[in-house]
Amino acid sequence: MKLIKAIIKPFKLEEVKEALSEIGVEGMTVSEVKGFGRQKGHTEIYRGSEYTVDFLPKVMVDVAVPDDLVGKTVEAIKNAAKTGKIGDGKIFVQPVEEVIRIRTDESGDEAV
Amino acid sequence: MKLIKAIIKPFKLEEVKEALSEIGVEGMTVSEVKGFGRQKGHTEIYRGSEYTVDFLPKVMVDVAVPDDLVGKTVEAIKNAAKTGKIGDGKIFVQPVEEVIRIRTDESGDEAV
Amino acid sequence: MKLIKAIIKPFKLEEVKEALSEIGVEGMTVSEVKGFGRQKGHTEIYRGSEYTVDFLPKVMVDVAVPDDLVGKTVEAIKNAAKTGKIGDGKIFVQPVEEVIRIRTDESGDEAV
Amino acid sequence: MMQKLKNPRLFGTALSALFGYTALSATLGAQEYGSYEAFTESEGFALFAVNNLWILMAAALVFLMHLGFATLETGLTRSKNTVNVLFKNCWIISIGILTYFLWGFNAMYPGDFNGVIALGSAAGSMGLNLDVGLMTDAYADYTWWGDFIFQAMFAATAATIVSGAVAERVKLPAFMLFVVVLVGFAYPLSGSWQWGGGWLDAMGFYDFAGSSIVHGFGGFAALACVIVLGPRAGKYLPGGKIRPILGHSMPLATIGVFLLFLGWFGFNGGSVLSADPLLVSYVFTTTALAAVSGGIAATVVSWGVIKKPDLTMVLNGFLAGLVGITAGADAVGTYSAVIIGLVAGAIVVFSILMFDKIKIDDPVGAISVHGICGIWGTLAVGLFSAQSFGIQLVGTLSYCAFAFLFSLALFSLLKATMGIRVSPDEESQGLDIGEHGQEAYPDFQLATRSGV
Amino acid sequence: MMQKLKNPRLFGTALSALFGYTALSATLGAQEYGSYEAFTESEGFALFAVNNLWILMAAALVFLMHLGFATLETGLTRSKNTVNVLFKNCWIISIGILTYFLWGFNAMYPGDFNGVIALGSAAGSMGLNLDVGLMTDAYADYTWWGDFIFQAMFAATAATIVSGAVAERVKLPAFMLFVVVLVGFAYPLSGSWQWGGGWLDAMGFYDFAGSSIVHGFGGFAALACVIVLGPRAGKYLPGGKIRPILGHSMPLATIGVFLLFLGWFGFNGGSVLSADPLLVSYVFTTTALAAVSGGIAATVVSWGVIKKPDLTMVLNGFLAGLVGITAGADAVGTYSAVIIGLVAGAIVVFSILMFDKIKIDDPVGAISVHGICGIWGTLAVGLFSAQSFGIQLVGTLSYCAFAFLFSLALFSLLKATMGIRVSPDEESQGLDIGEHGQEAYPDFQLATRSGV
Amino acid sequence: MMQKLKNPRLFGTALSALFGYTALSATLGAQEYGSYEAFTESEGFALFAVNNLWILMAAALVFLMHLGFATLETGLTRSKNTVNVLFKNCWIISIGILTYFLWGFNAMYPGDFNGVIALGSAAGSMGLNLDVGLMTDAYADYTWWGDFIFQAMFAATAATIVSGAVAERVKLPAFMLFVVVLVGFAYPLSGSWQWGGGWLDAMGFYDFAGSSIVHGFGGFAALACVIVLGPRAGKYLPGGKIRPILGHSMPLATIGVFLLFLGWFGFNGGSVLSADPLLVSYVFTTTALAAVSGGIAATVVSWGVIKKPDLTMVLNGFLAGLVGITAGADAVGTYSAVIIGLVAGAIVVFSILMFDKIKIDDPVGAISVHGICGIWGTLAVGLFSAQSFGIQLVGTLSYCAFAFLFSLALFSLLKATMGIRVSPDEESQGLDIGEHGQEAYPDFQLATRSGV
Ligand SMILES: Nc1ncnc2c1ncn2[C@@H]1O[C@H](COP(=O)(O)OP(=O)(O)O)[C@@H](O)[C@H]1O
Ligand SMILES: Nc1ncnc2c1ncn2[C@@H]1O[C@H](COP(=O)(O)OP(=O)(O)O)[C@@H](O)[C@H]1O
Ligand SMILES: Nc1ncnc2c1ncn2[C@@H]1O[C@H](COP(=O)(O)OP(=O)(O)O)[C@@H](O)[C@H]1O
Repeated sequence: MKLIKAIIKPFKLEEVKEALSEIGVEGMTVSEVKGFGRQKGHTEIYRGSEYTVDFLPKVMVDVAVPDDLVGKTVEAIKNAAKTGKIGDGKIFVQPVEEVIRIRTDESGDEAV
Repeated sequence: MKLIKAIIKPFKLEEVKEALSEIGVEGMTVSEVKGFGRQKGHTEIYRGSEYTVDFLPKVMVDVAVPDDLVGKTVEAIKNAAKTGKIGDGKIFVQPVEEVIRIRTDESGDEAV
Repeated sequence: MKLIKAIIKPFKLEEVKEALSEIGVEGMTVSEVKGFGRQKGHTEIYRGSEYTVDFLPKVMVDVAVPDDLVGKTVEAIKNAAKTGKIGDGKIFVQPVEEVIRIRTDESGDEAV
Repeated sequence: MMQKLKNPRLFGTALSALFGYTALSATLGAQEYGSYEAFTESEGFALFAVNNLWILMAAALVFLMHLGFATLETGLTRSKNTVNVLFKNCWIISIGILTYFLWGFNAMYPGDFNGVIALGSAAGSMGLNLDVGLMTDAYADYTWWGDFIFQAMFAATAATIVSGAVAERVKLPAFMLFVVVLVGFAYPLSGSWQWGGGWLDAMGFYDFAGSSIVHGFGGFAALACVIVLGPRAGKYLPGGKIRPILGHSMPLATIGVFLLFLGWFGFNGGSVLSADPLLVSYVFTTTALAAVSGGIAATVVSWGVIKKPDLTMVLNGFLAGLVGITAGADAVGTYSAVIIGLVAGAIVVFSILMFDKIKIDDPVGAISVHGICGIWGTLAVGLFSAQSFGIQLVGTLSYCAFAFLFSLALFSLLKATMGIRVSPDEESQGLDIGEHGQEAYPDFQLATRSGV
Repeated sequence: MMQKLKNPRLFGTALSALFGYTALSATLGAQEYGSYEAFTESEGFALFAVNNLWILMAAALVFLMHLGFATLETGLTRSKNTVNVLFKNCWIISIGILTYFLWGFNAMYPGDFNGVIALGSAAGSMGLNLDVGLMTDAYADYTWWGDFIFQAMFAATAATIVSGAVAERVKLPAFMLFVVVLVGFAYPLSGSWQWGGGWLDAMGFYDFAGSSIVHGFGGFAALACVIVLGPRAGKYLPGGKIRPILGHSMPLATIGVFLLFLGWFGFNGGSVLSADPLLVSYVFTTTALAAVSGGIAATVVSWGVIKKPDLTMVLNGFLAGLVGITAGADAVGTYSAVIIGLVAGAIVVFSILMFDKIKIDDPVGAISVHGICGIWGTLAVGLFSAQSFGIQLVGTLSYCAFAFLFSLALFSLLKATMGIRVSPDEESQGLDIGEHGQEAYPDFQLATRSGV
Repeated sequence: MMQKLKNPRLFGTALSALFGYTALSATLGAQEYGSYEAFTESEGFALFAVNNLWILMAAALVFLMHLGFATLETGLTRSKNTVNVLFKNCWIISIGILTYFLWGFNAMYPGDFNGVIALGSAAGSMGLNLDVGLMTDAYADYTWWGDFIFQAMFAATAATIVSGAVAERVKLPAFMLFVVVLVGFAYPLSGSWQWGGGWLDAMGFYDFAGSSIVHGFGGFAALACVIVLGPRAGKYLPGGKIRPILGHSMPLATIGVFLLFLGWFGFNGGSVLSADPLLVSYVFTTTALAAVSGGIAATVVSWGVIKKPDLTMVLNGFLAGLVGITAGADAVGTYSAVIIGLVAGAIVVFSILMFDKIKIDDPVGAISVHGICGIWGTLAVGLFSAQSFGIQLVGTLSYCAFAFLFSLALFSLLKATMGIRVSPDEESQGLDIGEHGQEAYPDFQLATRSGV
């Protein structure tokens, strides 16, 4: 079982969700985050003084998948989220030692 | 040391917090997330056009606990968060290699 | 490759960002979270009835770094985020098995 | 003219004693005009035009109070019920004006009737009754239509008061039906006891602009409904602890109160029923003095009792002062107005705390502001003017009791039949989604407040 | 006096028939005063002062409608375009008043002209024309300046209507230029056809306060602009599906509608052009009745058709009723006012659904509310009064067609030259950042609504 | 009558020269009535009723400005200080009206006094002074109470101006005390120099509705307070960089400015002190023209200088134009009004930038809008009318200097004694929690803006 964390551009979420559905991944948890990276923020003005908005809105998608699905999942996310422009984001794959479905007490691959 | 990530229904947070306190876990970090899963969203209408709210509000609780407390912690969360209805959420257990308390430089089990 | 998750006081974010820049870490993902711990919340009053705000605003910084940078990164965050007062937060170091930059398909250390 | 003037004794209290004059209107009396044109050329036409204009402006100001009520209620409830709160307020003003047009106006000002139960003219009267006399000073200091629109704006107020108290859990269709009956039937019926020249008027009761007739009525209707409905889920914890349910926008609440304060100049000032310079300017003065005194008292008391200067209490304090002065705005002295306001501002804080203690859950404090301070204001006329305290007591209790019992019966009936409360699930998810399938603030992230 | 009274036939319809009198103003006629002082001592001065005061209060109320439009448009669009929406509305009122001062007022009320194209006096007239006669009842029931400020507040309305329909994608400089020409030129030009005593007035067209002249005009200008501009990105999906784009604040939208409702008492009531007690109070009554009937109809229809009581539809319903009654507020019966409102409230729901189906993307429903219900209101005068239906049809179509064609041409020209639409990137990021470099709510976390 | 008319030279400038008439009021003079009833039957009563009604409506409009100030200040500050901002504004209006009742009104319009220091009648006068003469045209064109309520609404304005400038860091009890002394004592004292018939009036100074007496006064009081208080933490970085602190709600700020614009029709229009058709309609016209010209100038200048059309600058531009026209609204030509507005709108942008450069931290721009444009407006009367520039200069400097020095002394004293600034911790956490233990928007997630 792995946890795949993908940081993507917010307007790509819909496509990523659909790409995941297509390969049979039917659950995910999403959070709104702010990203800092090569993609630079923008400079704005308020009442004559400049300020920089350094952190850009991103969406983080957490998906737990059985080990054998990791490659396909990463691939699906990557293709759906790519625009080719700077700031497209990253995918991290992390180990998960146990997964439990709260409702049923199921654990392991059945739980996701 | 493990990091337990529990995705639960928002209104269960209070109970989960109390359940954790009871077993002596006194720290946690909580974020508001949106979940997509078997529990389906709802269809709403705005000025005559339908739209689906796919992502449902969930709360993610991150708790770091020493290895020996993992079972008890998972159990406590599971019992407190369960309603038996679809959408109760998941618990993921992840390895943590190091923990540091910023204030004191303490690390390892003492740090949580 | 490791993922360093630091939970810090919100007003320390700017300093942490600068400290990371100084050691050459140029990317990070930030989310607004609420923390529960030794630092107690505050009691407020609304129309005569008391209530407790248990969860305090914190910021979680996720930084993926190559293994060899972990020590320096943790050190940098710790120094920048410390106030010495209760509630300064924690740093967790987690393993990451793979990192992919969505835009370029690069993976591993080059991807961050 | 069948129609009696609304407040025939308006000029008959403290002020006329001081200035030694009798009613303007009294001198206008019965002369009739051959045509409206003849009237426009008569000597008194310019003055009639001023008086009528003021009644219309006052109607506009009272209309604005409905926006005030809507924003106040919105601000003091949770964001998940915002669409529902706004929707209810749209409904109330709509039904208030329409039923008053179809029935209420004629029922409330029936002229000759048995003094207790007014059945009103046939529904059609408004549209057809185009007697020239109704448009001249033979009728009043304003036209029949000016009278209608001013009174119609008042009518919806009673229901708005209830709206705030039952917010966040009441089932929409039941509430909508309740409003129709309350505004369309109960309010004009009981209103006619005094303003229609009924039994309370005959007894010598005095309620200038409606501390009892409007506010006490609304407040005690609200109390009955809250008793039948029960508190919001999660408000009163086992063990007697109270978990406050926070209003979601203090700016909206404050906008609401300032608009209500403004509108009250029309509510009270318009109740002079003419633009009489002395009376209207005097009523503006007492109204403003009582309002700010209420605010100041609530500031001091909440700071002293709750230990923090609570904005929502100050806002309620303004309203308490305004409700308090409503019964006697033209009849008490300016220093009395200050005292009435100060007492009202103190009362309202303690009343809100008390109702919370006995588990009467009123999100906006409507019962305290309108009900309790409505009684206070009515009695204050007995204390600060020549008016009989005993009669004031009888009058205010009559209105409060009638509103309470009527609402208790009606709301219990609705409970037994169609149901008055949304499901616990819907209540926790919010009525916006449940009743309307809509979100009030879709762009903003909302915090789940279960501790977070 | 060269200047014709705005609504010379104001007293010439149903009401005067019922009451058998002719115009007040008619009797004032031509007598002149030696000096303003002489006038202030004349017998009619008090009445003149009342009339003038009402026109000024009405101007203030119409001014408030601009805040109503601004908050309604803000509430029904996304938070990322809020600064832009507010900025546009600031611009519109500014340009509206200034161009009307420099040119529009004289162009619109030109007295003797060929009846079709009014070129107005030289720009300077307002500042210089201090003829005493213009300040007395030899001019009208109010001063020249009272006339100006009331009409100037009206003028900007047409552009405000367009603003809502093109929101969230229109390029700021192009829109600003469009407003200048529309308000500064096209509106006074076509307005003079009727209110300036031009060809439509000569034909016997009747449009009391502007269902066609203001609202139809604005609504069809909006339609043309939306056609040229296209829908917002993401609104109409391939396959015919509509993805609604949610307005971000229901309280702001509701505040907007209540303020518009309030302001309409000035819009219609002020269009009586005097404080005539009968007419103004009557117009208040019909205006309020139509508004609430519109709200009730929209409630019922949206509940029936969409299956949920949709707050935004109810809000549009109020406005629909108000637009509907605007043409005949002084000329139709009170029951007719109710019917006009009910029909308008039903029409507006179906019209909004219909425009969405044909992919005319109008975020606030301006085309339906002002355009479609403007036509309905104008025709209703033909149905519910002695007015000719045919002439009403000709009149309303003239205004709508002129506004549509003029805007189509002008907006196409702007499209071809400076560009009228922001880039897709800017549209997705929001116009606040793109056009203004500003955020409307920097402290609040915004949800990215791509599904979340 | 002891009481002098507020603006005795009101009719003595440009306009009367053009129209060749002298003051209405002058002709009313000294005749007394036996009773109020006798007065109501006198010939001039209808006109008196109109005039009085307008003063009351104007008072209501000025009241609404307090809501405008409250929402503007709320919108331009951070969400964590919202409850505090709203609370301060509730306090200001309360104390403003109450102290004016107890002392200020009699102190400011003292009739015979030495011209510099007015001590006013005993506190009780308002409640007791029920001389019939005070209710008739022997007093003024309105009743004593009409006079009181209109002036009382003005009084609180000065303190409201300060409120905006010291927002987000001032300690609540100290500010509350400051308000009591400023509104209760310093404002009526200096006000009487001109409006009470004191030394500046005797010298021939002209300030129609208070560019100096109200706005200059408030602006320079604000400047003194900001100097004593210091800037908000984090605003001015080491190295001379300015880090803007963003206002949290542009809709609230815009609502505030529109309400202020509306209220100004009462502020300036009511300062005619009668409903004189010519003057009031003229003042409406110049007021509106200056306001929109200020908005247009600020649009152009901010676009040119800052490179983006900045909404907050446009909003300040409207207010700048309004403050600018306040001194001469009845005395300058319409084109002059446009120029006064344009200049004010340009000045305000540069002034705001300049104050930021010299580290005077004024969250809402109050010093620039009211202080600097107040001076400009007062001087403009010297430029655009027959008024002496030198005397205008003396007058405006007297008010600004007095307000500055008085506030400097008082606020320094408060600093030395009870403390005027919240702790750095409280400032960073927000005054809502610190001073009130309350949250303004508990349901919404707030972004920590330290970069995020
Ligand atoms: N080292 C890192 N650790 C965590 N998140 C990162 C890291 N580097 C980048 N990110 C996240 O990825 C997003 C995109 O990165 P960026 O460098 O801007 O562009 P790109 O993905 O095209 O290289 C950032 O906004 C940030 O959220
Ligand atoms: N594969 C997954 N990876 C990450 N989060 C998941 C996954 N599947 C479900 N979740 C989270 O768990 C929540 C509940 O899942 P759901 O399938 O709706 O019901 P249940 O937990 O009862 O099976 C989802 O809303 C989502 O936040
Ligand atoms: N066991 C834990 N697991 C996850 N997060 C924790 C844990 N303990 C503390 N935290 C986080 O760290 C923050 C600071 O912890 P706290 O105990 O208040 O102070 P300190 O860090 O000084 O010990 C908390 O607000 C919470 O967000």
